[in-house]
Amino acid sequence: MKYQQELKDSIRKALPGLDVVIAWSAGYDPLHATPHFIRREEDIDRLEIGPFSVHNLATYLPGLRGKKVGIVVKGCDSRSVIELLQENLINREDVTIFGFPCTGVVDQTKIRKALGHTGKVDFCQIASQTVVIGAGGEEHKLRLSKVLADKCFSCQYPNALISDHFVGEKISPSAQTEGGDDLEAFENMPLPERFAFWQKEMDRCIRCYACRNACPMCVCRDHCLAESRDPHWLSQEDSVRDKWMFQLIHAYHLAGRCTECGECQRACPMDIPLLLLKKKMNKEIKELFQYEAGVDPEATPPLLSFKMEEENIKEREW
Amino acid sequence: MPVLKGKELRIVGFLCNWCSYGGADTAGVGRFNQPTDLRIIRVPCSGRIDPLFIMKTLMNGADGVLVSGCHPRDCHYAEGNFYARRRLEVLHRFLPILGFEPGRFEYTWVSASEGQRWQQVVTRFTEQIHKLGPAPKIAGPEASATLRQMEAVL
Amino acid sequence: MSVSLTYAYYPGCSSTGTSIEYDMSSRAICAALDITLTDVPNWSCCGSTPAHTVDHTLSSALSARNLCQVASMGLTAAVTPCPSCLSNLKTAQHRMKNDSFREKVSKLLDKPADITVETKSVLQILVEDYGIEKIKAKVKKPLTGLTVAAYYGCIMNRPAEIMNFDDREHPMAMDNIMTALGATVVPFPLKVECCGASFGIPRKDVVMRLSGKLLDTAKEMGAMALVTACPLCQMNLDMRQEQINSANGSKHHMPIFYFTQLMGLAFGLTEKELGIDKLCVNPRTVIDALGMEGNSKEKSQ
Amino acid sequence: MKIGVFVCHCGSNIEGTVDTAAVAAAAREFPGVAFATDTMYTCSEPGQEEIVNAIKEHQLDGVVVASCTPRMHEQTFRRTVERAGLNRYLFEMANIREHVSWIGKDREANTNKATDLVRMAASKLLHNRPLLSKQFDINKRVLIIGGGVAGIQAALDCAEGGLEVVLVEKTTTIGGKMAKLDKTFPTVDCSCCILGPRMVDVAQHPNITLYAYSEIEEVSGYVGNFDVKVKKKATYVDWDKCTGCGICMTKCPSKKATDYFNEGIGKTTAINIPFPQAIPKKAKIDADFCMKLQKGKCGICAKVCPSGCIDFTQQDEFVTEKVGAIVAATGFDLFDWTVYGEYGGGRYPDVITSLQYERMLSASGPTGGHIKRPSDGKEPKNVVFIQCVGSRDKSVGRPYCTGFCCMYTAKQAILTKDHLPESQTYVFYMDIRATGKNYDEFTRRAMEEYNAKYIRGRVSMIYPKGDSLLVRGADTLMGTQVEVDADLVVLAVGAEAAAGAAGLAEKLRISYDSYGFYMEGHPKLKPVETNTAGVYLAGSCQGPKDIPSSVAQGSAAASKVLGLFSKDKLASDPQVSVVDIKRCIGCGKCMKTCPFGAIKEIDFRGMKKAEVIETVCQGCGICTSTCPQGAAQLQHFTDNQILSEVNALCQF
Repeated sequence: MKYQQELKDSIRKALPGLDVVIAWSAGYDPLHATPHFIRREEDIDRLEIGPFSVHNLATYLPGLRGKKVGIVVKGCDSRSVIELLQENLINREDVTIFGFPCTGVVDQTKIRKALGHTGKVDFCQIASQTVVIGAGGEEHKLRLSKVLADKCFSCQYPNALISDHFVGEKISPSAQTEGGDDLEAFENMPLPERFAFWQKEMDRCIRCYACRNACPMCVCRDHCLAESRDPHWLSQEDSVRDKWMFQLIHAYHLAGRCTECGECQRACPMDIPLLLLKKKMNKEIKELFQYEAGVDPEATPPLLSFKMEEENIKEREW
Repeated sequence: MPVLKGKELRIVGFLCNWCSYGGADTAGVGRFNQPTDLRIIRVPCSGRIDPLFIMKTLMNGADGVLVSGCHPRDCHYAEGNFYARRRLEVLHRFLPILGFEPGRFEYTWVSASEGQRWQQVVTRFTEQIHKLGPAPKIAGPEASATLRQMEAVL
Repeated sequence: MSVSLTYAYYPGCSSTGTSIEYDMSSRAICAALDITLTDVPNWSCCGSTPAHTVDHTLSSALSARNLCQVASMGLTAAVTPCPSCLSNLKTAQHRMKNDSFREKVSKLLDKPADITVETKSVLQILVEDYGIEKIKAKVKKPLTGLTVAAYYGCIMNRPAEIMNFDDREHPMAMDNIMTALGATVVPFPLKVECCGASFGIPRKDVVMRLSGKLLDTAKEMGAMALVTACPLCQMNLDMRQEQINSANGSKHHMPIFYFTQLMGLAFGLTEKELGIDKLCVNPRTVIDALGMEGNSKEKSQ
Repeated sequence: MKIGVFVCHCGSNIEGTVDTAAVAAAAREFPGVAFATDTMYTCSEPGQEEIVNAIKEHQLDGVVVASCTPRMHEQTFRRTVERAGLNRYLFEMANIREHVSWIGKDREANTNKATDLVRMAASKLLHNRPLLSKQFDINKRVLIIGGGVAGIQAALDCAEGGLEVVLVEKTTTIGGKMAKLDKTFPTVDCSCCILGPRMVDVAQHPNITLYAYSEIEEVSGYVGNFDVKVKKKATYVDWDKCTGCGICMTKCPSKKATDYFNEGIGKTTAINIPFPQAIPKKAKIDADFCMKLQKGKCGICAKVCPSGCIDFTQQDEFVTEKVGAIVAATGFDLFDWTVYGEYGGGRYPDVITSLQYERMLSASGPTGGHIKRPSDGKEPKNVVFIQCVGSRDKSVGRPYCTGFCCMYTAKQAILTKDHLPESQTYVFYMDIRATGKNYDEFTRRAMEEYNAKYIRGRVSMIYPKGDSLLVRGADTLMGTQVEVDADLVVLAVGAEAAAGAAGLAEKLRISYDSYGFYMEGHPKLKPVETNTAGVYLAGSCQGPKDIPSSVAQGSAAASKVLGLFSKDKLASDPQVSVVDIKRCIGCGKCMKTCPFGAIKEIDFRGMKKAEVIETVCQGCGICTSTCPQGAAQLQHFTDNQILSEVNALCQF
């Protein structure tokens, strides 16, 4: 990543005033990055940004409330930060935001599917539009566009929307504005098939709550309805009904808040297409209220406000 | 009590206490005949109705859910139905993604004086649900066992 | 920019006989205003009085058949000069909003009843679709000096929820047209009263009394002539005027025009085109007083 | 929990279409139910005793009554269980009358449905918790909206009872419709002579603050503690200085102003005092007609005013009053009769309304008490009255009976004969509704002693004929058509809700029916209460009323207010929201949505948390459905209580 050094310098300058800076560093193999907590100057050297910087680090912010935190954000991550600011879940003066122009991150599931079971990964090189992966003594060449995350194709916010330090040149958003082809295809399915689809998908859920834990907007943490008896929305049973209901709770609690970072789906070890539900919710909210979450820290979320006369709601016609 | 087979479907209503529950009472006092499928849950205000209650009701196998509150501007709590309108509209548009027909859930406004309107709303909604037939059911263990477990912890 | 108006034209039975001059003059003025009237092919009776007093379904089926014919022309609006026909067509449409009634009607027809066609009277399209201002612009020979009373009859605007045209008690459509033509319109309090209608056959005395009162009042208000929009009203007032005179001892000599005839005169059409000669009470003195006859003859030659 | 279930027969009201014994038998199988029975009249004394005894005998700690709507008897039964030592909230009701037995006759389906409703109630009850009220201070002042006879009565009764009263009147004088009447039925005594002294009492009472020419801008707060913002509209006259001398009126050159008080019969001056007995007797400038305000020229009134009170720059002013109770007494307005094309739709000057006729009959009216036709000023000989104009007529959207028109029409027929002994009156009526004390005798007198000709039938048409009007109608008793030559036609125009009634209802958060009349708490048992605590009704705002009924309601509302204020503190409803501080993450969404500002942010060990102010919370539950963690829970309607109802009903 060409702005990496610039970013390191920028963090180095700011670090004395901060308790921690959250960024990424190399993970357990060349295909994975891992969140990196920079507390001392020497930690800075290990920082790495690039197509493997998949994690939305904003998820850590509410938990670090009260501390002086620096955070490195992709454009999409910055929307989560904005949303957290808007909901007063973090304090602006406590957060120092480092932005950079993001050219897209990979989708590990796509790589896994393309490569099959490879064993240990030895190296990975990304040159222009090609990814070369060495694993099990073989070299695999993949087109970058085949393994990029879906959300990146229609990315409208590649540069951080909010930042204190921005490194590099801002790039322009993707020409493709609609990223919901999977949603559109799904909505063309007959209703009974959709119902069957979700039953099948939810049956695979192992109730690990990785989706929730990865979600930057799931701020209830220890007080999630999923594990509460008062209120007692869900039993602890391994039933499709309860698992599906949990996803509905998650989707509804994100209505008007979800920035579609896709962490829920990325984190899901069972590859359940959870983002579909959120995309649908966002689509309706956008149509009804011309509202998009995580763009304006001063905005009021649509479900926490109202108009006496709603232009787009024709409920009296029923 | 089980649903009367071949006769009724399971329809649940969430009604605000001040307008629509009163409207349903007015319909009763006026002896306005209605289909018997609907079971009413009384809540203070349509603003109290968390859309998740409706999802939960559908997940639990209800064939239809009807919500009714005070007409906009007439809310006993001034603003409850304004919030409700947004939330319920979002839900109404969201449900089809799950595979539920949009008509399984409706929301409307009935005031305490509108006994006749209530009769029409109930009749119309019940007909609509009967036209759709029983809702798809989620495969899985029977409720009774689960519910007993849930009740046992209380 | 004006879009030319096109309608399916349903003349109704009277227009082939007693009110042929209404038909002639309606067609003539519409032609003069560039309004295209296309005759409904193979039209039949609308289901008027004899039918609807006996059986509503049969009566509506007759109207529905004609509406089907209109639909098959590919037109969306039908127009008729006769308020009685219009009333039947509209009543049938109103009844057919009820699904079970419509099914009953459809069974009697070759194809399912149409419920999309809009029905209007000639008077209605002139004021609502064409517009008074544009009519005014077409006037070549203003009817200056003519004092008329506009008489609408009882069913042109009523029942209001079915006819949906003008004010049910105090319509002004014809008044406004006459004013636009340059005539003086007297306030006529009986403009929506009954003329006695088809009681002319079983109870002539009723028509003598009711139509007599209309003539008396029109005269009292200072009208030189009455202007009507209904074949039956016109017939009672015009053809039976002498009977009324002898029954009531009155001496009326009041021409009873169709409003379309007066429009035609003002547009400079010939008396022949407008069937002026078909009127029973001779309008000669009234028309001559306008001093326009010579001109219009000249023009037609 | 040990629950007792009592299934009420309500005589045959429920038992007629519900097998109550079967419902009770089924209930015995429900979780937690220890006792179930059917009973004849649960609300009767023996019925209540049965509950008390069963609680003691079976050590019940929760009760379900399946009977009528909770809106009817919830309070009754809560007191019953309290008598037996239970907390009043360990009680639930299943509405098997209004929602079951009265709306269908299928006994099997009804019994099944009633059983379901009992199951729901029992399931919810398992989650009920004892709730206790808090006491809070109240502001013993009352706001009365509307200075008609009902509002005046309520104001005087409250003031006499020692309360501070704020009376707000929309027009420049109190008196309302009654002040416009010449005489009242059935005594034919002078309206102004009865009302005048009471109006003076209002003006002079030390406990009453009168805001005339003012309107309610905003109402916030709750029973015991309302904040009311009053808009004092600009009169362009400093009322502190105006003595009501009326010199300005004699000199004002703009003499064509609409005379609202006289219902448009005649004109008045741009600056005017509506009538000699006006309270307060202060002048106001009608800006629409004032030459100074319209064109900047004139100002004569300012020159002649001996106390120098004219102020052309005056603006609307706002004052805030703190009160503990509100009485709405906003009265009625007349139906706009011009929709009746058959009566000329307003085209004939000699067709007038009954209220215009009152002004004509009044000695202080614009004609000095002489009956004159508006068209030519001549005395009429034949006067025709038409009743039910905008009453009992579905076609104009007014299917209800106004109730007092029959009586005032009889009165006007009598007065017509008194004023013009040579006259003949005709009354077209549908039915005569004379149900008050001495009322029927009165209409009889109109017919028998004053020779008013009553014709039972509607008028189909009025049209001018020569100098007079021809009124044509049906005489349904004779089966004929009748035509009457009338010199003057008086329409008994019906009452409708006052203009702006709906807007005020929204501010007061009370309900109104489809005609705009305010809804009483219960049609029989709570005639002057509303469903909003601390807001009461008096007079025609609740439905058309004659003077005695309006006065009675004024007094009734006053007694309700005095009763409310007889305690120094009020008990708050414990059905309020409570925040579980452990679950709260301090996101503040509840505070954003609370319509009452009843949730405040607190600091708890350095963390932000939400806290409900119990006495401000009104119990709507918006916060509960807003809070994602389920930390805010509306007591008695908690998530678990509603979920248990859902689970009881929908078992997959």
